[in-house]
Amino acid sequence: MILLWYILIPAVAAPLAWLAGRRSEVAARWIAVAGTAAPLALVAGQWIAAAGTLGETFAASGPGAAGLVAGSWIADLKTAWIESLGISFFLAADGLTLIMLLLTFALGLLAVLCSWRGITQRVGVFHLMVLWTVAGLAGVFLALDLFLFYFFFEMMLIPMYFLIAVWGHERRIYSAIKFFIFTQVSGLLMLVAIIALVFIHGRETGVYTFDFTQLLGTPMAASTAFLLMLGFFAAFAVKLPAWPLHTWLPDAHTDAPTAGSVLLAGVLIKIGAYGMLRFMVPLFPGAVAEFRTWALVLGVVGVIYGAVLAYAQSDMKRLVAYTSVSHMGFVLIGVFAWNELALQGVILQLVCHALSTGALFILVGGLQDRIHTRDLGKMGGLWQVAPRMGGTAMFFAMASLGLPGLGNFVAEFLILAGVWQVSEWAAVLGAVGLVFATVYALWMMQRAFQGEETHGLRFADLTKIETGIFASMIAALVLLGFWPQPLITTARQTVDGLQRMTAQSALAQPADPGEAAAAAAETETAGGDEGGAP
Amino acid sequence: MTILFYIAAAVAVLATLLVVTRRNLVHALLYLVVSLFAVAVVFYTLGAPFVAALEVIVYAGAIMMLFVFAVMLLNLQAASPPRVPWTAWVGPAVLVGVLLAEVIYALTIETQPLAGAEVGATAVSEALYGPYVLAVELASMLLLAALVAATHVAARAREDQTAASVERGRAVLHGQGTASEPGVIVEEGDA
Amino acid sequence: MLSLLWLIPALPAAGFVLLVLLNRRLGRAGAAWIGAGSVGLSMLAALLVCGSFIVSPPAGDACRQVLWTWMDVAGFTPAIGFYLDAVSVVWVLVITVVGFLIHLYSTEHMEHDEGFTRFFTYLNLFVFSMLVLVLADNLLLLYLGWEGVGLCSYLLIAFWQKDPQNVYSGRKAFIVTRVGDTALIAGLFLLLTQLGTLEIQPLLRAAEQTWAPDSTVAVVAALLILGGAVGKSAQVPLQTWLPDAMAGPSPVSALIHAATMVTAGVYLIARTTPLFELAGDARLAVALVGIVTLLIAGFSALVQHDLKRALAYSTISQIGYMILALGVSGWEAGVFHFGTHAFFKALLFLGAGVVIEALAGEHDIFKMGGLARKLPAVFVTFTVGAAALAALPFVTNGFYSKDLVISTTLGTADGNVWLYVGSILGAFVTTLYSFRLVWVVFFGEAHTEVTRRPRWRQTMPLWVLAVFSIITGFLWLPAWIGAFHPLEDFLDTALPPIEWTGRYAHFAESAGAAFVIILIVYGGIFLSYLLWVPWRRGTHAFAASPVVRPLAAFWLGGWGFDWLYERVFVRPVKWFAHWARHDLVDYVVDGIAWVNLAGWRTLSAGQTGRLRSYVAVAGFGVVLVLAVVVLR
Amino acid sequence: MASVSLEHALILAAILFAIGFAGLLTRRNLIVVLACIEIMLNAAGLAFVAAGARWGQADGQVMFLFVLAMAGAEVAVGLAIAIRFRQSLKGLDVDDADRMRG
Repeated sequence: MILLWYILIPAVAAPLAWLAGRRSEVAARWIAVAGTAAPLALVAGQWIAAAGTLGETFAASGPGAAGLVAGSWIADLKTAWIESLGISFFLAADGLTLIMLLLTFALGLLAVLCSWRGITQRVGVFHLMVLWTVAGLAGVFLALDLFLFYFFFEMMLIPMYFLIAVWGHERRIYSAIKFFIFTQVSGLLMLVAIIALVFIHGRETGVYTFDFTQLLGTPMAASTAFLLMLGFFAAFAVKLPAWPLHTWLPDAHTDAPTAGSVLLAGVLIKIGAYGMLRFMVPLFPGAVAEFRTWALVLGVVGVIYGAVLAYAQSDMKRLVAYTSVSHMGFVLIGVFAWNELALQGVILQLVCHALSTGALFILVGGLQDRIHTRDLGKMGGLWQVAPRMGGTAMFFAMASLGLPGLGNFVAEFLILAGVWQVSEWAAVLGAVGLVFATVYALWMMQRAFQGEETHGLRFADLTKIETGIFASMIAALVLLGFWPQPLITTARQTVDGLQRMTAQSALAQPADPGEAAAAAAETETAGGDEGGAP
Repeated sequence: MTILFYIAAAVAVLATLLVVTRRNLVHALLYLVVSLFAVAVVFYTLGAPFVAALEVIVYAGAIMMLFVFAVMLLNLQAASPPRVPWTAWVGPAVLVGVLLAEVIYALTIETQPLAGAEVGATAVSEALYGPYVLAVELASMLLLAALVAATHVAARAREDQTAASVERGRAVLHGQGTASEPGVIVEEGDA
Repeated sequence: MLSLLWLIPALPAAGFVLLVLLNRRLGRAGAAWIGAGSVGLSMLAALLVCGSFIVSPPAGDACRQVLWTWMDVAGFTPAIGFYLDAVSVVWVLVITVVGFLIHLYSTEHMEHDEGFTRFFTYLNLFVFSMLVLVLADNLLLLYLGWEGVGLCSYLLIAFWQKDPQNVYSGRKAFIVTRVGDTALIAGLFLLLTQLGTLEIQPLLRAAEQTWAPDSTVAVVAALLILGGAVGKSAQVPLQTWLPDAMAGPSPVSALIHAATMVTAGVYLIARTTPLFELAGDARLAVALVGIVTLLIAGFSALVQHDLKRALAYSTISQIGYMILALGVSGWEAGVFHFGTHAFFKALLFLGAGVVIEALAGEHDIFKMGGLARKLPAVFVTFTVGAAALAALPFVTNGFYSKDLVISTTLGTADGNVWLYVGSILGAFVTTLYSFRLVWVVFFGEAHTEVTRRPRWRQTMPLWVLAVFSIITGFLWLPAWIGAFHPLEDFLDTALPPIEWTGRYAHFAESAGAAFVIILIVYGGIFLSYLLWVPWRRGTHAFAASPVVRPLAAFWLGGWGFDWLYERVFVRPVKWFAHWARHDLVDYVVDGIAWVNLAGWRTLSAGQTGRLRSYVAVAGFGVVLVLAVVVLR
Repeated sequence: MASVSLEHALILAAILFAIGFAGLLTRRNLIVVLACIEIMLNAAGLAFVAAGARWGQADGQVMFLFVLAMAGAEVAVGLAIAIRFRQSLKGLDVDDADRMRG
């Protein structure tokens, strides 16, 4: 039942914020804070409560639909919705969903906080849109019924469009429309694939249903499976964004308000990766195995292309947007590597990327509010003007180039280690992408914060709210860098489940590093000894 | 009889050519009347005396008169149309030539003699009020609609003219004439 | 006492955190106390722990301390744990001792700099990362330290960030080392996939058991590790960043770019000796890299005008010696040379710092001169350092370590005559450029006035380092002098001892080889005296002659590597980035939109509004239809 | 009567139609345009009558009657428009009325 609350609270808070906004802006902001903080607390509570069960390995045995017994979810809610079409209102949560919900509400809260002073006109409607997006996102992560998933997938598109189109910057209309067309068209491709899948399943088993757990393992010809997979891949590749379909992201980010950018970079992008993990690969493992080489190529090109282009940008926000393209390239190759190392890396990357890129966007937004420009050419030497902001920017630049000791490095290391087992060249090129990441991160730091202060800019350093936001994100990233285990244990159950679902197909790994490690472990216990703990 | 057909045909073609090429409007209309008479003779040679008569009465008599009235009403003498270079004819002539060639080529595949029997007014009226009675009613409704439309459009034209001239008159009185009429009273006549 | 091991890296980390949090509220004194204090305490802890390790070595001559499991994914369970054995004891002692002295020196050297607190923050972070690097018990944690020191070197090179040139040098350093790190991380992936774990000791044992000697996977893994070492230790081909790294303050150059960070590569190769023992070709590659680097850097140092750049090239050259020693499996010789080099190179850089500060930031050595009387303390200590660098026989530690390295190039199984000749030539050139600095900087007539006198906090470290530069040599006397080599026995517990099994092993160990080096060194000193004191004008004329000038310029620019990399790597990327800055794919997307617009524009042009054209088009349609009907 | 073949009549109708059509394309005066339309309608009527004569049936002539009626209606409305045209566009040039331009 609690799952429903996750969607309802922001959904209800949205109109309230709008109504309150008409009278006093502060009321609207506080309602928005409540609308995101309450579910955040709920999720955190559920996560801690579920910590026990998440620990032990996955109980269910056997692949395919059988593997996914009802008991394996932490919580699920299934009621009939449109009986005639076999559509059910099926929400379910497991380790991965909890992490993504935590991320959604946390970033929703941050988005509201960081626009406390930035957004002044039409505050009520703004918060309506933000909360509506958060509700849509929560729905996407919880939905297990393909139709319901598609419903939320499209629902959260509209508020994001308005967020960009109304409160955006210079070319907001162009960017908003471009964003909308890209996502809408690819979404429709996915819808076609879903419906085709349902009919194939219906013809095979006589049961017409959109329920994911039953659609799993539908027998179909390899070529149709490949086509359906491409349909899903199109939608998620645009959302991800994968290399050729990424051009909407820089525009959408450059012209979105700070809150919009945080939500967009923080969570909207993650739907692409989440969709691939949850739906695309388990539904069509054979097709994914066939498509793997191409996806690896796209991912690696995305990594390097995104990094080089980030270096070429003169608009700071556009630069950060291209870094997301580069980081999501890692996620793409991680998903298609499909072994436990890579998948844990992908899930960790989703969280860390949201934090580091979200922080960079808040920073750039704050900078824009102060000096009313995003053009790196007009900045320079801002470290003398705002040392705290400079230090924070340095930290998050280091996070985005994957400095060890921060969460991003652990994620990227796991991804590349997992990808190495599938194809060496992809891992090496991914590692080369890290070099380009260093180039753009340091280039951004030099042009914005280091060097001589020539433009006579004088502005206040970070405010209380901003310092609080950044401090929490810095703490989270360092914690994930040195102790990512809680996240890994939470996601282990999901990753095991996903591996089991695709155990039969060509995707499964012949030799898991686990076995090799076990062999090495014997030799180790024989030799070295354990030093005393402090 | 066939000689009469070919003479009338030649006259019709020549008259029609002149209709289309005359500069002066009234001459064109009169040549059109000649062409209609020639066609009426052709009808007669084809054994359709009733239709020939009709052609003369309705077509030449009524419709052409409408044309002439219109020309008189619009008082076109004043605005003679600008000289159109003959080269303007080249495009349409080519298109029409090709069209004519195709039709003639299609028709000359094999010739079929006419029945030769004359179809008088009685046969036509029997057919008219036999199977085609519904069509006749429709035709009458069509004419009624045209009547209403024509009067409505023409009437509106009349009102506007008067309203426009009244308007201009008031402007002149208050001295805010438009650029082309700087407040001087313009005598009526064609606007 | 060994359980305090975790305290050694923890103290600088605590210092760093304190400095970051209390940044504004701390005055200069507070920052100095916390900054230098934390490293000082870490030194004490290190002395205690290492002392007890040396006095009563634990079981298995190593102790491992696990703080917590870093991550546990699919059987891959790296831990945040520290591993102390003979090799890491040497490194820890050097880092903490030299580090503390340099911190003390910086409290005065950086006194007038407004970024005082920020300097100590970065310095503490550096010491923490370096200690984590040398104490890490698994390669992933080592990589964390590895990148951490890379970051700190960037931050500290670009410390005076007002000048874009410094920031460029910092960026260059970080990116070039990052290229090397890519090779290292690829090596990590290979090892993880093949051997299942990254914990160093089990990994090495598993490698010895599962990999056949000279098998391709062993060679590839070793080469990848060499790639990482080459990047971080500024060896050919990735050495271009070190000379530019001199843009940072002198204590930074002393600590990072002389004593500790640049030797990380040497530590990595020393730490993974079993891997290199499995891969003969890789060892050859290491030796080649070493010999080539030491010669190139040596000759470049000979022509430098900038005092610190000359010392930077000399550092590259000396590390070339260490890598050469590792290449001919003289592991302990490399470690010993690292130990001695750290002291005298740090001394030289600190001395240079004082000299530059005294002459109000003058870097060009030919504008210095006659400082012997004005800065006596610096003169004496600098000369001791230069002597150690030149390996002045019997008195300096450099002699003992370099003599050992040169003899291993001949004595061990992998050694060969060419490596020996090359290292002898390198030794000669080293002597030339080290004493060139002494003669030019401290003798001849003074060109610039001395404005600032160093006080005790700068001179005391110089004296201490000078003393160390002398006594540390006696830890490993060569066989023909005496049997006193405690360092060798201590290192034998962790590293395989040097086997003198090469063809000329007997000669290499004998006094004969040492005599050759003594001859070379004295000859070099005397020649450099001649060239740069009596015949200085002649030397300058010779250097300016049309034949020699292009060669000198070529050497000055670091043998054209910078020129080459600029054209081969930097420009294409910059060109592509500029060319594709509006995102090529965007052109495709906008192209689709443009096609629609173009279609609309052409079609709407057809709507002329004139009735006659529509009728004409209709007529044309009829003609076409008729044509089809008629002609078919 | 008998020797006039259907084709000759139809060819005549085609010629008249063609001339009318050419005039329609070229002439710019609205009245002449209407006249040309009349010519084309008349030609069509001729074709109907010729066809009717071919089979000796009355249908041809009945169709001519309808063509006639339609022509009359068409002219009436056409001329009314012509008056309106003249009044609002100050001339009868067909090309002036191109406000429907794309």
